[in-house]
Amino acid sequence: MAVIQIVFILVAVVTIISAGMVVSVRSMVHAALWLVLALLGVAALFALLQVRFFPVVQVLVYIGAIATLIIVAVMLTRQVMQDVGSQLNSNWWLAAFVSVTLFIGMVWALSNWPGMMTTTRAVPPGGEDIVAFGKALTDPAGFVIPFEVASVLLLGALIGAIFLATERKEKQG
Amino acid sequence: MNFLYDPVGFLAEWLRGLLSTWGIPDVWITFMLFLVGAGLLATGAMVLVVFLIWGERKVIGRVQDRFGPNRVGPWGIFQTFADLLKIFTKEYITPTGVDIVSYNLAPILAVASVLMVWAVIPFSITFYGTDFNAAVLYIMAVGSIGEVGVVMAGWGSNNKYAMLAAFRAVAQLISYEVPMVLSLVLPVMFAGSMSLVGIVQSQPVWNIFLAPLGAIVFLISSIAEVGRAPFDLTESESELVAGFNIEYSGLKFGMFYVADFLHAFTISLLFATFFLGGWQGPGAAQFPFLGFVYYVLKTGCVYFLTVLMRAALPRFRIDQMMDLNWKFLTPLSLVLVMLSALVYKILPKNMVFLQVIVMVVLNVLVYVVADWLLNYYEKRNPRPAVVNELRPMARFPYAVAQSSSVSKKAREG
Amino acid sequence: MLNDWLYIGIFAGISIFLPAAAITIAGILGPRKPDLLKNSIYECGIETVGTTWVQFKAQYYVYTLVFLIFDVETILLYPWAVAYHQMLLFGVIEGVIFILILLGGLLYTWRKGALEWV
Amino acid sequence: MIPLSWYLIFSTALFCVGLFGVLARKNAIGILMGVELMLNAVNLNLLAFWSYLYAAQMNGLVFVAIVFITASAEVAVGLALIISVYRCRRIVVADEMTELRG
Amino acid sequence: MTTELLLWLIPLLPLLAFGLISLFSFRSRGVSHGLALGSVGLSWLGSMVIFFRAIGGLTSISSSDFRASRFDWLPLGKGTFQIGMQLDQLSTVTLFFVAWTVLMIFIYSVGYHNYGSPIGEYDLPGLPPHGAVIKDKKGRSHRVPSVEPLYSRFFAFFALFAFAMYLLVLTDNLLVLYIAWEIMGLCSYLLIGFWYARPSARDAAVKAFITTRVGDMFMLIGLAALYSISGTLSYHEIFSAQALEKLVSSQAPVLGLSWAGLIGLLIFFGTIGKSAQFPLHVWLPDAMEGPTPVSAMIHAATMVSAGVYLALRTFPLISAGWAPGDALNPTMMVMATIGAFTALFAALIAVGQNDMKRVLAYSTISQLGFMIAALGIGAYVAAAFHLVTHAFFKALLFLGSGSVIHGMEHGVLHTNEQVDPQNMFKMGGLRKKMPLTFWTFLIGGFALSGFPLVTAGFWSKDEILSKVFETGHLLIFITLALSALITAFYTMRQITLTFLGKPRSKSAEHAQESRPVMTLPLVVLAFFAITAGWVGIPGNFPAIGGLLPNWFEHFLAGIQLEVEITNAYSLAPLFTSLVVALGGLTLGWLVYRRVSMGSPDPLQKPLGRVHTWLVNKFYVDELYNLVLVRPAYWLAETFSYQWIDKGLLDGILYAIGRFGLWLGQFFRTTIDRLINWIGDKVIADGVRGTGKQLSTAQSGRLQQYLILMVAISLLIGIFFIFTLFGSGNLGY
Repeated sequence: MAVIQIVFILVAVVTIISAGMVVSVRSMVHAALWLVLALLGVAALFALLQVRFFPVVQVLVYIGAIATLIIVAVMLTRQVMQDVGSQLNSNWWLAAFVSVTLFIGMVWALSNWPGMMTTTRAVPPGGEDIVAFGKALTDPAGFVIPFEVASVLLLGALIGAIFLATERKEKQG
Repeated sequence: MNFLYDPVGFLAEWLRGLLSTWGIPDVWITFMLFLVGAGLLATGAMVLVVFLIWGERKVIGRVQDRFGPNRVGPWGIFQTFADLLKIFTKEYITPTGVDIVSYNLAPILAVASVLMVWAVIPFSITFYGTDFNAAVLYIMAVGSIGEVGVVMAGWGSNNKYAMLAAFRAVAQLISYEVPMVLSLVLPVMFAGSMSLVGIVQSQPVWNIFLAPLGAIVFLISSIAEVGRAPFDLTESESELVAGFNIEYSGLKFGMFYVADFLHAFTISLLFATFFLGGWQGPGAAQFPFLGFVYYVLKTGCVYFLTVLMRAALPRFRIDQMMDLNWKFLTPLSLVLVMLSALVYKILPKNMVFLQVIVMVVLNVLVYVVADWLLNYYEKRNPRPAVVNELRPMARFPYAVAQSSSVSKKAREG
Repeated sequence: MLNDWLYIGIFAGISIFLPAAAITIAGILGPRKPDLLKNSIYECGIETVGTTWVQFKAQYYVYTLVFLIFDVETILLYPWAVAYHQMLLFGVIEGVIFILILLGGLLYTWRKGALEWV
Repeated sequence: MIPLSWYLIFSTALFCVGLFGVLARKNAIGILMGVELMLNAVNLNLLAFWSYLYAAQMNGLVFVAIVFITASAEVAVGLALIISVYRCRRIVVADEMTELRG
Repeated sequence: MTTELLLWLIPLLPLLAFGLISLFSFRSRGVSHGLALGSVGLSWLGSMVIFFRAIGGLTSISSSDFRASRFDWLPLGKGTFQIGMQLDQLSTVTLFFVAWTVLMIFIYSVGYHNYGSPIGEYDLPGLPPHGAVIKDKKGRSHRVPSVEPLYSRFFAFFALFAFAMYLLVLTDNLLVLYIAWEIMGLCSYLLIGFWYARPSARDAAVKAFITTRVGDMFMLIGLAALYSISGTLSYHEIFSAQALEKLVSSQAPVLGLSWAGLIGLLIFFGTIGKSAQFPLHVWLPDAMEGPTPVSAMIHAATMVSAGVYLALRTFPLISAGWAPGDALNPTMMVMATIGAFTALFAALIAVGQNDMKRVLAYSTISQLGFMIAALGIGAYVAAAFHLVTHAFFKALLFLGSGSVIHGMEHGVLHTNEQVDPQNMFKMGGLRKKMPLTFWTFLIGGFALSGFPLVTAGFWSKDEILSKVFETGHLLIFITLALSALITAFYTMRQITLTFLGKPRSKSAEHAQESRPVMTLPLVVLAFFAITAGWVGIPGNFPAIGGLLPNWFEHFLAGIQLEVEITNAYSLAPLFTSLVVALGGLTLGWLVYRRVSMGSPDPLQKPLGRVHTWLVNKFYVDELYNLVLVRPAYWLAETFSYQWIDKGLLDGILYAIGRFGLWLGQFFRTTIDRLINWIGDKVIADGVRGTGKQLSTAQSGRLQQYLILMVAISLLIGIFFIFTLFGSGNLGY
């Protein structure tokens, strides 16, 4: 068993465990911190896929921005956070059942797929070609539309979220 | 290959050869080399901090018309070692009710997030950790890990002031990360690569000549990232309690301190890399050590500049700081990126001189327009005038001051 | 093939290890005499009053939000910048439009007064 | 070398954990965290497929990037919703957000 | 430009103006009316070009071929449905007066809405402007009329209306005509309710809309029947001989009519609705709630004439199988009767009205009745002729009355007096105050009452009368003659009350002449009110006959079979029309010349009860209210809501509920005890538990829904895997 496989298994186990903590731990702040760890694990798995750009982006965006955002939101709503008592709702058992069934079913469905055991990488050793990626993004034959639509999506998200998050001044005045 | 020309490469080759003669498989040799190199580099960085602290104290002392440390050793150079010993032997006071894991992890993360940047910095043509082709974003990402450290520190130490300070710090960090990222688009654009090695190699003409405004934006925002004066709101020791690290003591506190100085030096390194051509200089390609010297010199200048800033500039208010970021730096850098991209594209490729002229002119124009806009905005909605406290005793008797409405208003204001 | 990741991993490990080691050593070196008063929260020098919870401004959320948007933007903006030399003017203009739209978002936020620290 | 199956199975597991979080977590922000986990699993899946099979095209990368962007937009708006609900109703517990009660 | 292109452009320009105004320029009044006027002016230009080309080119040719341009519109079962524009004799003449009146009214409404005057302090959108206070140089402050708040909107609607009217005139098939027809209905609704803040205006708008709907419904049925029978709606295909033959020969299921007759009748109902013939005339007087240009445009010149236009259009269908001279077929009979009756009926009501515009409204109804009656007895050309002339002089009259009202309003604003500026009994002596208006109004009034020889109204009305006389429908002839007499009477009454004598209110004393932008259209229309008649002087008219060629008849003769002109011009109708016109005028003057301030209507005493009937419009509204509206309310409120909804349905539901309760009771008391007695509590608990579980399924909790969603999709997925791919391999 090669070293890299051991590394993978370690990272995967850590990630899964921290993900489990995210969904089960009592204090929301802890959950957020566990989430950070899980995201780091996923970034490491990205890295094991021989890509250079996306692990970094994962850390930058998810840990730097999204996790921070979540922590801030947790802090904002911390007043009413019942940190005592179960953090799972009444029918968590049903959820657990559904999740486990889904897992089993998907693994079973995947296990019948011949391409499952591929070990040869198609990605070049130097990692993904970011230049080609950027060119594809602005290539009219490529992904110009997603590129622009993404910005529009971000704009929409920004406007919507700002609109929601800021107090309505005109109500008072 | 001569030792004097390229000590690092020489040593690396020698070690590799030695190990291979011992019959160790190649992968492990690489591993060990990496281990040794990384260890040396990191340790060097940590040790460097000691001298940084000393230097800074000296400089600031001179600025403030003092001697600074001058007793222990020549020019008081061992002063910091003494402080180090003291801080090493101090007791940890762990307050009750802290979140042990976060509380103890925070200082480590604070240092690590700075230290990890060094992994990708090219110190000379051969002397660099690794040529990582997403290095720019890597630096950003590592910085964002530091934010998590800050949050952990603030939340872990069960203290509302620490919490508030931590959130101020986070707000400051993330806010200034935006113009930083945007201004870093410019070097990446000119270099056509995200690896620092590529960026350095791509600037026989320094980027600061192609994007002076971008350089300034980067400098300001990175100083704010470090959170030292004039942006040291998180621990403004003369006003607030000392910020998110208030509950820390001993070396745990020291680690934040170390992280601060190391970060300050690191941004100087990065500035030199991105905008001052890194190790580029006459003869640097042939004599890598020379390149290293150039690089250290450039970095030193930038660091000296930041120290001077710290000594010279008063502290911002937080709203001023946020306005500076969101209402000036961010739109400015956005516009700058757009215009530079367009203009640089239509410029002829091979006429470097023309490129430099045009880009400088463009930057100056952008700055002038931005400045005009700022004044316009200032005129449009002027800041509320501060009613400054007039001293009743100095002006007229106390009773009058009591009765006079002026001084009442003044006291309220 | 994974050399750079390997190096970065090692470096990360070391840069975690060094401060940790330092802190541990200092813990071993230093005395340890905990006591109730010493371990009480310092706060701002006076007794702790009330819970640790304090109301946070929604302003933090807004800043983080705008930051998030501009941070995610880098995912697309940096590849664009990397491919800058290889692309035609059309591509550059695409990127410029991209940035313009985000600038519009920023201006909206500004006009909405969400950027005011009050 | 690592076979593709490990990635697939791992991302399935991560997905299911996130799903559990979404379905069972009481706190609305917790639900969002679950969603983030699921999206990460999806991303890992996409990137794994891309890296093993389709590294020639850029589709995988673009897809992953778009998923990143979508995730961030989703979390931004979602948290904004939660905060505004909190501001009006002082609740963050999803079970208490029962305006849809039939 | 080719005629075909013009045909398309003429309607489209106003539509363009509508879009531009309502989308972009609604903020700026100047740009808005600039757009509207510009577009309508261009359409007017185009119409004139077409018109002169047509009278150059079309007079010679027969009705079979038109200038037309068509294209396939929507593919249908049998072939594709063509829409297009066409130009034939009828649309040419209609286009002529439509273009003129529309342009004039557009210009007029600029002045009517006081463009350029200040904005009133108390003006609200949806209310007529209350006037604004201005200071002149000497610092004295006057109240002057203020600009309409919804100025731009008004012109937008008007432009849309102009579009619809042009489209209706120029299109070549009944479907597009119907579309334009409905757009007009909409515009009429919008413009009647233009001052929507007045309850009366709102009611009037709704009334007009619904009333015309009744007619339109029948019309739509008729079109559907026509399409299902003949398979087309294009004029040139329907009115071809064989199609008409087919329609005539086939027998309709109802009351022994042929399909042609039935369809004609149904479409004629549309006419009844649109041009306010007897059963459905009630909306038109109330429509006077709108601004006066609207009344002039829609309810005098164009829209109501659209009904007659439709009748003229479908005249070949209506009169299919009918040759001049022989007995009328049922449809034409109906038309003739209704027309004649409406003419008399409305004329009578008009006598009793004091509101200036209402009088004109009823006179409109009665004039339209003239046309319908003429059409009913087959006098096609006479009807068309009267349509044209009537459009001119009625527009003139309305605009004149608008100008009068405007002047009165000015007076009302000047002397803050509480008078209704439309009440004729408060006017008087305006001749000196507003001479131009007076003279033009006089011309219009004489035209309406058919003042001999000079005015257009005389020629057209005289032609109608003579035709009716020649075809020998005496009853109709007498009715029309009588109504003509009354028409002259109330016209003179109106003129006398308004302009002659002494002012009967301070406002009338301070009334002043309107601005040139309003009086100019009056002059132009007055010109046409006189000259429009001279194109249709019968060739065999004594003395002056044949001085001018009877151009109009020649022109239209191409299209339609016509009562051939008998050489011996019978003097009886001529004599009658002379008598009724002059007699009515003099009578009116005599009766009303010395009405003093505050004195009641002189007719009140002699007529007595009848007069109250006239004032109350023969209680038709009340009748409808009693017969239709109340039952409708009753049906909605009492029957549907109270009985069906609350009584029946809720009753059933309550019954079910009670049954359920009773059942629960029963279970709890009897069965449950029994079960307990049996000692089996498991089932009961199980049932209760399941019930609880099921009841929580609708808790509005997001996550439960999610769980259900995921679980169900999971089940479906498993099901598909096992069924489609067979158990085991997934068909990879």
